[in-house]
Amino acid sequence: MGDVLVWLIWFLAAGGLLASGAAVVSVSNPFYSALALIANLASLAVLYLLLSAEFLAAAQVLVYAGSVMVMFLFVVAYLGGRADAPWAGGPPLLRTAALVAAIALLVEVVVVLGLAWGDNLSDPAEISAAFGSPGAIGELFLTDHLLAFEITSIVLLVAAVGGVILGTTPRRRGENEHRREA
Amino acid sequence: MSGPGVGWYLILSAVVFGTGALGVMLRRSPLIVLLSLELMLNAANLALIAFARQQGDLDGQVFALAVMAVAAAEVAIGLGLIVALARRDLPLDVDQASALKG
Amino acid sequence: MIDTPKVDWFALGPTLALLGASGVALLASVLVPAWMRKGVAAGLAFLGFALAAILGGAVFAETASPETTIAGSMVQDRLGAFAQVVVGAIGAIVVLVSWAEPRRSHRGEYYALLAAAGAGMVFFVTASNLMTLFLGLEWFSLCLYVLVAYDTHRARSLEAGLKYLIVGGFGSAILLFGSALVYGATGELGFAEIAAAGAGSDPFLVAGLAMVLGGLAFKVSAAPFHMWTPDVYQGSPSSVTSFMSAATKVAAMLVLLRVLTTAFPEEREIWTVAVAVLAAVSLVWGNLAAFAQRDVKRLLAFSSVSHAGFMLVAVAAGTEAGAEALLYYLVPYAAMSVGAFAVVAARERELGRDVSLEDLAGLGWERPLLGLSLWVFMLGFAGFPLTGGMFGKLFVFTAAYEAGDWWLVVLGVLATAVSIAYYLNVVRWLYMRTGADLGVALAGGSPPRDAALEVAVALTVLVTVGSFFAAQPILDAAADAARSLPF
Amino acid sequence: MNAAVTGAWVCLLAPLAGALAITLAGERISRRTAGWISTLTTFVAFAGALDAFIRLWARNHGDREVLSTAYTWLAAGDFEVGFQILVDPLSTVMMLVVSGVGGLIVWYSMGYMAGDDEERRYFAYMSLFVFSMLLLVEAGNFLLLLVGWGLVGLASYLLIGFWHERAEAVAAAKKAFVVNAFGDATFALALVLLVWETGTLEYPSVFERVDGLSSTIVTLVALGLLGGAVAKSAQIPLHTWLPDAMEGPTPVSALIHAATMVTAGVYLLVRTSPVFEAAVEIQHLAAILGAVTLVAAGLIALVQWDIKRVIAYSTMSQIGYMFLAAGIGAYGYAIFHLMTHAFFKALLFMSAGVVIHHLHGEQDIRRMGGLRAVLPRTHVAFGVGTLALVGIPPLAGFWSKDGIIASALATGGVLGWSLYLAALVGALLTGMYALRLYFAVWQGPPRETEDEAHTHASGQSEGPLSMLVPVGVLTCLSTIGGLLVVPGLWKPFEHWVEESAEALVHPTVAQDYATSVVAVALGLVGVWLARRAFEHGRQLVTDPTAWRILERKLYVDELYDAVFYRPAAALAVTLRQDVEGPVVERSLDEIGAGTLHAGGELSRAQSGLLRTYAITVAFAVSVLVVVFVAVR
Repeated sequence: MGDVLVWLIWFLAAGGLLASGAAVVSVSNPFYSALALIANLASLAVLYLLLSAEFLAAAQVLVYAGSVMVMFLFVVAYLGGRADAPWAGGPPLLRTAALVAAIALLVEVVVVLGLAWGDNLSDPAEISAAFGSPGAIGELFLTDHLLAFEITSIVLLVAAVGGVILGTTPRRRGENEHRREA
Repeated sequence: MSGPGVGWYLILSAVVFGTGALGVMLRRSPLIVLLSLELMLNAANLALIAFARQQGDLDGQVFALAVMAVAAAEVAIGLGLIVALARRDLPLDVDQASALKG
Repeated sequence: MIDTPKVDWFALGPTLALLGASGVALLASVLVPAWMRKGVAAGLAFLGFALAAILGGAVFAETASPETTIAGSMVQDRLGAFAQVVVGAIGAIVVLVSWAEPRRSHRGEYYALLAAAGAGMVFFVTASNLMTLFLGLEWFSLCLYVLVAYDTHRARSLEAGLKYLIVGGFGSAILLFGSALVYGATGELGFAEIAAAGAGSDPFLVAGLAMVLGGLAFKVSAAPFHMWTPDVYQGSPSSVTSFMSAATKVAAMLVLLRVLTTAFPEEREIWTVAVAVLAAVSLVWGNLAAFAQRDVKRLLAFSSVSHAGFMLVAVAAGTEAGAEALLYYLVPYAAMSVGAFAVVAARERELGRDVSLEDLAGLGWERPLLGLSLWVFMLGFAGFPLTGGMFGKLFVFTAAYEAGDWWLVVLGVLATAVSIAYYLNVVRWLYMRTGADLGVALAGGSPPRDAALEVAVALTVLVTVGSFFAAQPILDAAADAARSLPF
Repeated sequence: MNAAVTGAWVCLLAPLAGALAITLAGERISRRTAGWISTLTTFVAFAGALDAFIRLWARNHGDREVLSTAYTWLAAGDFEVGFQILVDPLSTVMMLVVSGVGGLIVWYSMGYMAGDDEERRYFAYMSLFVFSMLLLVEAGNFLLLLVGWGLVGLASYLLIGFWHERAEAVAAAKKAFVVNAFGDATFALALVLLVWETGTLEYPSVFERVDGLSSTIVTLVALGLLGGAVAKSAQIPLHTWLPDAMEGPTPVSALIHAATMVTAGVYLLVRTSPVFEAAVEIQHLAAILGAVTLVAAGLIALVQWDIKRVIAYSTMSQIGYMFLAAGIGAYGYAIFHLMTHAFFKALLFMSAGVVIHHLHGEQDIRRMGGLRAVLPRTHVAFGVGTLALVGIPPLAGFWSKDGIIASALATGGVLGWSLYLAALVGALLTGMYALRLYFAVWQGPPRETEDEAHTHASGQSEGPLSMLVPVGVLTCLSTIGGLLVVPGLWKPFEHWVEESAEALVHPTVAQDYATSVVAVALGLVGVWLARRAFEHGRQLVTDPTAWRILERKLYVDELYDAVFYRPAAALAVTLRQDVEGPVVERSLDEIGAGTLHAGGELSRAQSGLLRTYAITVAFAVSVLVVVFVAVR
């Protein structure tokens, strides 16, 4: 019975994930696209829960969907109408090529999955209740992945500085454009 | 583990990765391209977490958490760049950013 | 009580030096009076890079055999230390090149970011699991995205930044997905553990390997993953280009070598062939496309693609001799690359616009040092003797011949012969005066002599020529470093 | 340091110092100073070479090979590479020729190039070239040989394209470059193979180990070396660049395309003779190529109208003789002819330069004529050069060329006889084309261009002292330079070179003199034919009645004309238009065009559209994944 419920939730989350993913790349307004990504992140969080990654699910919702995407929405709002760009366009060949390349990547991964389906995907490991809890993750961050943890913080810091530098350049339109524009 | 096996999650992950890649290759708005990149990173995260579950090994989850931070960092810089483009009154359209070529 | 791992401060030394320099420079560029911000930040960045190189040298001297530290997330070995010395030296020279670059704003922060990017690279080369690999990669890449777009008043700089960010993000995502697949196949993140897991020809593992290879090939700008290279090299501020073309290539190439040999020794037959094909494509594409270029920075960009090809020939050998050849190759290549872009940067500052081949006319007579240096660099790129470029190619070909890749040797020699034509074309322009020469008007008169840049160029010439005459010590160091890898 | 070597080092480094000084000084020195720096450093090099030669001379026979290592870069096991030069009889001869003739030509350029906007660049290139050439001939190991080889190509490329505002000059430089790049590539591959198989780079140890190699390897190595030599020396089939290279300034042609660079191939054949002796078929191939070239180039020279092109084809033909000699193992004569040829061919080029200078750049011999009265001194010089080229005793060319032909006779067998015949035909052709040129330029009444040039007073227009003195010196050398080898009397030169490369054939004195008689006779027949043709042409135009009377008397002439001159000329035209044009040139041009085209296409692929870049990456990764999964 529990299985059925899990499957049901899985299907709902998967449906949400795929639909919102498709929406992200297909809607024409970046604002809706960003909203779709928030929905996508939320669906992912549900799947994370099913995969016993409670802490990640929480982080996904709080940090990612909650803060990062809000920042994104702010920028889209700030840009206003300027944020709109043509949907795809360009030579039809380009669109076809994009589609083919994306499908090729997808099919390959699926084929690889099919090849591996029998052997190592069948029996997931037994896990303890603490698997994926904040405590367990935190402990790993202080032991095995201490360095990765520190670097993550550095990356964030660098990004903050970089974002500020790029975002705060004084507005000097066209003045002393010192290079030939083609 | 009750419910769907890891393979099902991986199929989802592959589809989302493909969708994101398609977005990067197809869309012209840098904002949406940026969001598509996020999609790709999250697909990889789903794969990492699914594998972590299957292996019973938390490393994958830790990796996924780090990736989240990186994704946020990429967004921050991408947005900064887009704002800078907008301030210079340059078109927010990757197809029009093609002065550099040949 | 959590048992935190012992932190090996010594092994982290080069990274910390640069990180510290970067942090202090960042603070300085906000806190110290405006007029001295640039000086203080540049000085700090220079010191940071120099210190990183020195500490890298110390690590090299102290580390006889490789050992992983900090819970296996990084490795302390001579391979990494070698790269740290090279990257540190490149960075210090690039600081000199950057000094007189006209910049509108954030003059101090530029050096902070440069140092941060350097810190990312010197860490990246010591990464020993997929997570630190990815994080290190993103660390320096994010810094470079910002640096490429740094001249926000130039549309081209922004365009280059946008392209690099998006295509780079795409490449990183592929690398990440590949890492996830490798993790799925083995349940391990550490390179050595992945190899030890013995997953053999698991489909996840090989698919993941392909994606990791693709992601790294992107960073070393091997064809056909190179298409961002010319655009980004042309659009970025020239000092940043010189840094990227040298330091990124060194770091990414070494990590590519490290990952392939330490994590995927069992798949050697597959990746040697794949890398050989990438090398061949890079040689052909890079050299042919370079022919059609008028813009000097683009020409150099395609030349850097073809050099990625030569380096990959060494990697494709999959032997210790190949690794040695690659390490040696990187030294003169890095020097020539930094130097060549520095000379272009100098001309660019004089003219106030992108430098085409015609714009080089007469440079050899007006600025003899720069002209002679560019001449040396072009000859070095072409593998002419009296520059380290020649031994680099010789070692690479020897390693490939030993490994049985004789077709790559033939292709490489042919590519070299062809490449001489466009390199010499640059030299030809340097020393000629044409009627069009008069059209090369200086923007606001000749700028003052740029001593920092000239010192930088002189240093790179010294290394370019020095690596020919003092080939033995470099080769010994390269051999020591190559021994850290399990062949 | 060994005393004999000091001079050699000075010889090598002086021109380098000159080149660096001019380059680094930039615009701080006057053009004239740049010229003097270049000239004097080259003469210092000559002094060094002379010093080395004399000291080597003073040593005992058999002890005249000094290897001097300034610095070792690489030492892994018994594999050592360093900056090392070899001073032995062969290299001292080459040093003397290169620095001596080179110095004269550089000096001559000071007059010739005076007033050119870019004299500094010119002299920097010249010094660089002299340095490279000296490095090539002094190199003590294969690596340095390659260094010199590459640098020589570079410097010649820069010099041919010196007048960069002329599209033909740039095209010619490119062509020279492309053809030479092919040779350089085979040369480099041969070296890699050789180093790989013998594990060493030094000449003596490589030659010792050549015998131990498999015949396939030796053949491949020899073939690669021959490829380099053929391209550098403009032998068939890689000869097409040389005539075009005449777009460069005339002193450049004198230096590079007569005296030094084009003979580098001959030097290589002699220097690496042990390799070729181990691969005899390839050595013979060199001789055959030489023979074919000497005849074909001689024929083509008959129908050229450009004064410098005639001389260029003549150069090809003469180098054909040297290849022939080196190919049958007559090393001493190959080098001897190399030296005498350097004298008289440089002399011809420089006299031609005086003519061109005098006529303000006119190079077409149809617009020349009757210059004897205006340029009397140059006329003498040119005449001496022409006769030396034809091989009239006792001028320089006689002794060296006849030695080669006699060696072919001494070789015997089908090969020897064919080569002998080819060489004799070449002697005939030489007489014809050389004198045709001489008559067209110097004899007869002045042509229209003469009027413009006539504003100069007679004699004065022969150029400044810096041009006249070198021409004079070379005239003397072309006259007496051949006396170093007089068969039956003494052969110091041949013995000197033999210490470096033991000759495989030794013609007897009888063979020598018999050959001399035949060759000189044929040369004279050629001269006579040319003179007849020239006079015949004159009379035909001036007095039809007299011509008709003379026609009968000269019935033999007509016959000769029909039997020799016309078919030869027709064949020459055919060779030039139908064979050389479409087959050789076009295919090379097509390769070049194809390369450029491919470059352009790739450049178009670089559309600037970001999305295409992402698509390319995605496709490439897909392919990688498919391949990896498929072959795992």
